[in-house]
Amino acid sequence: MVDAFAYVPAVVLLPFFSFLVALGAGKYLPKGGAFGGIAATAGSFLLSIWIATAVAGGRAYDETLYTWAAGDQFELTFGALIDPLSALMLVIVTLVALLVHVFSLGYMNDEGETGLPRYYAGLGLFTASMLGFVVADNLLMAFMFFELVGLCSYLLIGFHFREPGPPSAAKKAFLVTRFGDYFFLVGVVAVFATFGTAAFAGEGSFPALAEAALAGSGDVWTPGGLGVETWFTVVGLLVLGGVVGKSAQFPLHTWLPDAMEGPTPVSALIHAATMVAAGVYLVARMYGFYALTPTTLAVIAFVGGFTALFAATMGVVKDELKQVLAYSTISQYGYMMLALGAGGYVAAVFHLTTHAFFKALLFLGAGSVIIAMHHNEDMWDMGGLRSKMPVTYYTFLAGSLALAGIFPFAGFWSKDEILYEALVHGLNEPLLLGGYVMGLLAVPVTAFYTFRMVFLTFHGEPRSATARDPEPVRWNVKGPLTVLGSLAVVTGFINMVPVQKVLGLEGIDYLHRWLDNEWGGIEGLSSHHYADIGPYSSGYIAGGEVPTVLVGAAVSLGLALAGLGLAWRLYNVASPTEHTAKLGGIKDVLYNNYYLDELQVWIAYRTEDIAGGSDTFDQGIIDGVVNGVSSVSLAGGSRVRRIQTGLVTQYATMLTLGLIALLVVLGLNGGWFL
Amino acid sequence: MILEALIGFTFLAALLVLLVPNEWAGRLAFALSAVPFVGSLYLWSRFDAAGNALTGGTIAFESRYEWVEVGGRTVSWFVGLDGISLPLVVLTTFLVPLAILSAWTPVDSRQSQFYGLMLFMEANLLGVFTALDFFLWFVFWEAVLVPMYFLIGIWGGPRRKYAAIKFFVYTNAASLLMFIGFMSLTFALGDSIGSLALPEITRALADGGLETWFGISPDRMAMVAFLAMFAGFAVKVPIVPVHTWLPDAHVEAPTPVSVLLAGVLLKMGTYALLRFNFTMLPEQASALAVPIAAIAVISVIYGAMLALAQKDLKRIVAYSSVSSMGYVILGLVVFTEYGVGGATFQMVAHGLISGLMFMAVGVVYNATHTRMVGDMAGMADRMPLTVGILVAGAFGYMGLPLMAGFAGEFFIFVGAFGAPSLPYAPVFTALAMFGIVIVAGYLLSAMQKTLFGPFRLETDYEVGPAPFHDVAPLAVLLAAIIVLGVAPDIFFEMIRDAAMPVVEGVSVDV
Amino acid sequence: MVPVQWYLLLAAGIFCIGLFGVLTRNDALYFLMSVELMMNAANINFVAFAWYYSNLTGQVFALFVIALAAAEVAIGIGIILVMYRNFGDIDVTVPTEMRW
Amino acid sequence: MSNVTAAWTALSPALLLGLTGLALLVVDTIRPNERSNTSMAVVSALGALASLSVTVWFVIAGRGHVDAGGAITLLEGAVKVDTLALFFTAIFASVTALVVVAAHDYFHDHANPAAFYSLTLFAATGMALLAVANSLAVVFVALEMVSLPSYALVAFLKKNRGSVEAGLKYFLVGALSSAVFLFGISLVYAATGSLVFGEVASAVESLDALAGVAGIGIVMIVGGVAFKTASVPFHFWAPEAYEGAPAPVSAFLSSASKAAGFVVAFRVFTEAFPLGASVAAGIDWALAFAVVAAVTMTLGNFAAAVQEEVKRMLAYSSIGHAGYALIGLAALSTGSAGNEAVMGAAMAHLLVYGFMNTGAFLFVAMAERWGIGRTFEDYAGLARRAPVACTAMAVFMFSLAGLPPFAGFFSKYFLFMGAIENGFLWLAGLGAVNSVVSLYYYSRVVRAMFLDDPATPSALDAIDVRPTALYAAVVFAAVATVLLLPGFGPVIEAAEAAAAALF
Repeated sequence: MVDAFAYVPAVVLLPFFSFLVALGAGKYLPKGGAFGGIAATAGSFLLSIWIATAVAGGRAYDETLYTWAAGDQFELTFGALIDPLSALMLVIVTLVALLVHVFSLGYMNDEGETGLPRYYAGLGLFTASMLGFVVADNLLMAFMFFELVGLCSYLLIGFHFREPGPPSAAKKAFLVTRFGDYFFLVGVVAVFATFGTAAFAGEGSFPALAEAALAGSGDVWTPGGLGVETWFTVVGLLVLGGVVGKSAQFPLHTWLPDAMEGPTPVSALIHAATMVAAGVYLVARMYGFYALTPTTLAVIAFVGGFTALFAATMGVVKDELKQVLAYSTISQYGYMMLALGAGGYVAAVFHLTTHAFFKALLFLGAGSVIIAMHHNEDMWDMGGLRSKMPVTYYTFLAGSLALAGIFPFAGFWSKDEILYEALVHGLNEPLLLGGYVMGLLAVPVTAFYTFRMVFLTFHGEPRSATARDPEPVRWNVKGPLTVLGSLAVVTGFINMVPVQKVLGLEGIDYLHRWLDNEWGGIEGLSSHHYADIGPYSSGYIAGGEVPTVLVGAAVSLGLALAGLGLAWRLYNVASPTEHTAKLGGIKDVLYNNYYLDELQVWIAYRTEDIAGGSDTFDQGIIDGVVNGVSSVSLAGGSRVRRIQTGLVTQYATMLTLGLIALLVVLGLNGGWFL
Repeated sequence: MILEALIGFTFLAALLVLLVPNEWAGRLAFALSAVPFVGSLYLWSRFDAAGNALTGGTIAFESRYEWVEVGGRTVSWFVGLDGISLPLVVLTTFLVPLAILSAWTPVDSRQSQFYGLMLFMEANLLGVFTALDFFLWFVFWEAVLVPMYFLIGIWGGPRRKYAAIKFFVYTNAASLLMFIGFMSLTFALGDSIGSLALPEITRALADGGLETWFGISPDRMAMVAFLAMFAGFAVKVPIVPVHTWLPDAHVEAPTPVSVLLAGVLLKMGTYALLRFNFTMLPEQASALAVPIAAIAVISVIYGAMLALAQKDLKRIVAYSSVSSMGYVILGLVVFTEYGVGGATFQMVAHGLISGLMFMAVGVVYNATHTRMVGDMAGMADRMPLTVGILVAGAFGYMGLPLMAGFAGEFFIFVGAFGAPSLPYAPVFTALAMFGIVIVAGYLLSAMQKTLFGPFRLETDYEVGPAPFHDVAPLAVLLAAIIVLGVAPDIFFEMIRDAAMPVVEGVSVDV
Repeated sequence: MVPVQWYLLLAAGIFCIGLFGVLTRNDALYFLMSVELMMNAANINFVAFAWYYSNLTGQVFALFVIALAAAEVAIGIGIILVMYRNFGDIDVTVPTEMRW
Repeated sequence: MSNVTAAWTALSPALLLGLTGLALLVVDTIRPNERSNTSMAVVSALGALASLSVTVWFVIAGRGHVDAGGAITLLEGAVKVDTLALFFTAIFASVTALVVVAAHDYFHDHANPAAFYSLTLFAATGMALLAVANSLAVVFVALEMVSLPSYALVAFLKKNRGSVEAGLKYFLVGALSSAVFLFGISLVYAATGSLVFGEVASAVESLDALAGVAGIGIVMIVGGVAFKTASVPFHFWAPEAYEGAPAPVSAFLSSASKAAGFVVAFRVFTEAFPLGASVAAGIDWALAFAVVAAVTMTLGNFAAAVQEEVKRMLAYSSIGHAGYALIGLAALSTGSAGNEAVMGAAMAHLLVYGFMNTGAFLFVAMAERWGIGRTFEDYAGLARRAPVACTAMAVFMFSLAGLPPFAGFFSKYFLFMGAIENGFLWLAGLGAVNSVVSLYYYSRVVRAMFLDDPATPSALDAIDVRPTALYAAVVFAAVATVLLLPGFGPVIEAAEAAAAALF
């Protein structure tokens, strides 16, 4: 049989070709090249499935496919690394991308948008870049596609470039993430300088080398006699910079809400499966390196936990549908970071998976609502859509339940596992425990703003004419919603660890086994290996593991329900009111996102002031000196010419004086007068 | 012979174009300028050099005839190529036809003189990159000034005369400083050299041929000469603080001239730095590594900050060139394979990208007759194709992966970060790398203000899609940038081959 | 028997007198005469030292100088003439149209 | 006997010039009408060219070359024909040819141009004689033979106040200078008892009490040389003379007459006062020349940078170039290997300068012929109406500024190179600074012609004629200026050979 891995490049290239087609011939194609994109992503999806099955068949793939620059110092190469993690991610990305393409038929084409070829070209390139990032077998290649993802987000967020908003949002998205990527790039360079390679997998990979170096065997370059451990921590944090930027972690999260300027399907793609996921995926990808540096892990965990809570609080007061979802995204990725920091590698990947589905679902649902509401996103103009658009409602509800982490929806399982990991590992890790606490506090808030959103949108009385008579949506909207809705319900069951632990049913933690190379994978890239090298030891409360599981689950579920209940009381009424007044002074702070955007704007302005200052300096001082030299010499020239008075007698005088001077000089020099 | 043919043909082409009537000049010049390009491709295909031409590597297409004997030193017509010069020759012959094409629209008077001078300049540039004898090289080096003076002075903007004379005098002063430095060096070499051929001088220096000369000890002499040459070339590059002629020249110069100025002329400076300072006097270079690296970093950051403050699109690109050249200096001074090789690669990459940027800005200017950020908005609405390419080029400038710029910059960074010969290399590198954030800052905000948003134009001109012969060169350049970015090794391989001897310090074989 | 150094001093003295005349007189003719004086100072040297070294070079050359001085005067007078025609004066400080 | 005649033929370049001068007088007496202008020009041009070709032939044949039996001396060693002499004779002859050809158009409406041609030729004869002089006596006679016609030439336009003023100033300063020069000679004679270079040299070896006398004399001779070469402090005549004189005369003086001054300097100071002996006697004339050179180039260039009139700018620039050429004497150091190089470079520079500077002044002559003004502004947009001539002028300007691909580049840079080789870095550096300044003002001319627009559309209507001979002269000078770059090899080699013969 033909080798599935032979088609790994095809997975990446198919969407790329759809990009070329849409760009080149899109305007001659039906639906502006949509079908090309759908076909390409469908193809990639199928191939990914096939590859996943191949991995399940006990095989893995790690090949260098193309040498970018063959130096003697380092070889810079492109390659594909297929292990359980990347295989899973491939399936997720391709699936979401496919559904988004289909949905776009309804959201873009049917809405009569212009510039569709550009749109589908962007989607295609976006998907291709993300897939390239997923299969990357070394840090440099990962960085390259990471950057291309950034470019695509710029292009798609700024899709409506004729309006003032989107271009500025796009600029902000690229700039903020670029700021993070700066540290990432320094990290990449540092990795090369330190290890001479950036490969993820294998004996010669930099995690392996790092492990060896820490074990004392094998030496690596470190700047200025820095300790190996310290230096690895620095490198890890540098790479983390890119993650914080792309995965919109505090303090570089500000670009993400603005990114809502982009078309809704794009938001779905960005948030669920591609750009924002990329950051977390990167950490998971090189987890073998991070696991070696406890400090980094602790920082990751704390930042993640903080971001989870911090973003959730901001989601509470937003009025636009997509804004709420945006902050929920930030918050959810905070959870994933918390998991990774807490050594919950599997938990993070788990949440990445479930979140991919339910967040895509929520965004597409929101898109469907937005279609219905004629692109009015204000939830206060909605209400009572439940009866008008049942499909959207029930799928959206499923997604919301998952997001809120209500048993037994997908989100519950993954979030619960994250908190569990954070708890058991955090008991003797203060920083980690802090992350856990914040994560826990975020649970009710999440549930609250989620259902505030649901109730305001679908329940109660319609609060506007359009809400009374919304525009119907077609199959191309409902289809994807249905698929994702069902996934949001069931995905959780791939990894029912609590059930396993409580009931002692062995082997239903499929994801664990999957990521543990139980079926196949690459040595050194398995969860238990990470657990081995990881710094954490588990502690339990309430005596023993099972109680801990139960308590943890109960607490988080209880908090979630509490939040839901509050939302129910406040907003599940015929004509809800804002209630934000109760928040008092905090309200404004939350409305203004803790004034972080203002802070960044302030920084930008100060930078421009410095630039202006240096420009004045350049023109005034530096160039002034240059021009000054010329004017001084000209002035000197006009002094000199005055010697030529025109009076011949004075000429004779000066001539004589000159001659005498010459005589004196030579006389003294030669000593004639002695 | 083939190199003589190449240069000679270009000179004759210049002469011919000077004589034809204006209305033909553009097309004829374009047709003629295609020939050197094809020729350089042929050179590429037949390229068989190994190692660095100055350090005893085999020189491709070498040819040498004695010319003048002065003071016991022979000056000869001595040309040849190695892995460092060939890419620059190809770059030159590739950019000139495109620049000529981009001149069809803006240049509307005295065309035959314009295109003749362009070709005359190309011939001299080819000479600069192929000459292997100091005086021959210096002849071409100085001869480039003459056409440039006219090109800026006649067809330039409102302050063209000021810009032209500033460029002319400033760079010439620098050349004189460099000349004195280098000449003292050669005379301090005494009888260990019998000619001014660069390979011979390099070898003599490597063999420690410097003698005490009028009471100047060899080390002192080498250091003084290094400083004089560095200062002289720094003006050409240009690096802070001797850069101020560049923005003026760029802003006043017509588009095609800016293209060549940024694309090729600046590379003369870095090329000379590599050939003279870093190949001939590596010890001094690494002794001064820290100050030079500091200057490089300052050029990067300061140039970027200046670009951030500009309102004129051309000025923005001009200052960002200063910034990019800083990377090149950093790459050169670290003496690693990726550093020096990357610097050379970056010369080519930046040549293409800055050429593209200036060309694209020029196309916009042809339509709007303004380059001020405040004067226009939403150009993407009226000239989508041009803007699309402009955006692509801008991202190339920001170092987007899989475009040439990223390759060059990454090579430099990865070569510089762990460089053993440069103290605090990681710090310098990391500081310099911050340039990629600032460049994104000013390019993105400039694009947002001018290209996107609702269409608005202060000057009253009808803006429509640009003519084919304006957009075609942009597309070609973009394609070249992407090809180089995806497959840098097509140049980087030969560059490494020629750069390694420099890295290892001048080797003493032959 | 006068020692030769005295001739040297005499010549120098005459030369300085002539130079003084050149520097102080604005009249073109005085100027000419002063120059003649300086030249003759040189002649004194030539003749004196021709005698001192007892070779004829100096004496012969002195004759040449006298002839050349005459030629120079001839040219000079001519120029002074046209000057008078154009400027109506032979004061050498009058023509100052060209300067700086 | 035949030996003697053979020796005499060595003087034929000078003799040819002189005979042509006489022939011109004859022609003038035969055809004293205004149409004689052409025939005069033709005759004198032919004479100059004949002399030039003979000279070149001698150089190629190696006449007087060290390898071919060495220099040829006549008249008890008072006259000496060697490569140096031939080299400079070539300069004089070619400049003369250019000038007389150009003069044909310049004086087309002059009442009686005959005098001009004969005076020019006689002056040229004097220069040729100067080149072969091997005795201070001959030097002085020849010098006067150059000067006296020059005075007359400068004041040639008798009804033109400028010309007369220039002539007067030139004459007065010249008379004074030659008096100083003569007194200097007399002092040297007093100290050494001879006028023939060789004997003077041997006497300088053994100066005792008379060192001071000789020293004063030598400095005064330096002064005389400075006058001829228009160097500080004897330069005062130059700006006025060049500005006021008819442009062809300016060309002649600033190129040929200056070169004549240098040939004297080179010969006298290397053969009569060998550096080693002089320095031993406490007479470091190289120092004097270094001072003079430095001051001269600086003064000339900086003053030229701020002129309004092109002609006067050229006058100052020619002072500046005198400063460059003086490096050839200033940058000498006893027994240094680089002496030939630097002095040869100076000679080569003078040759190249002969073409480019003459060309520049002849272009000014053309402008005067057209009757457009004298200032930079008046040249604005000239290239539109006279592209060929302006291109030639641009060539001269850039070549004077020392830019490739023109001969001035090589000569100037070899000069600096020689200075550096002898360790005179400061002189080279100063020269560099000055040539930057010079680049500024030379490019002002180019800028006016090519970059600026005419003040008024009708400003250039004055250009109605195409003076053929002037064009021919200018274009020829330009071509020579360009071709001397690739053909620089023979020039510099001849120059270095000439210099080598002196040490």
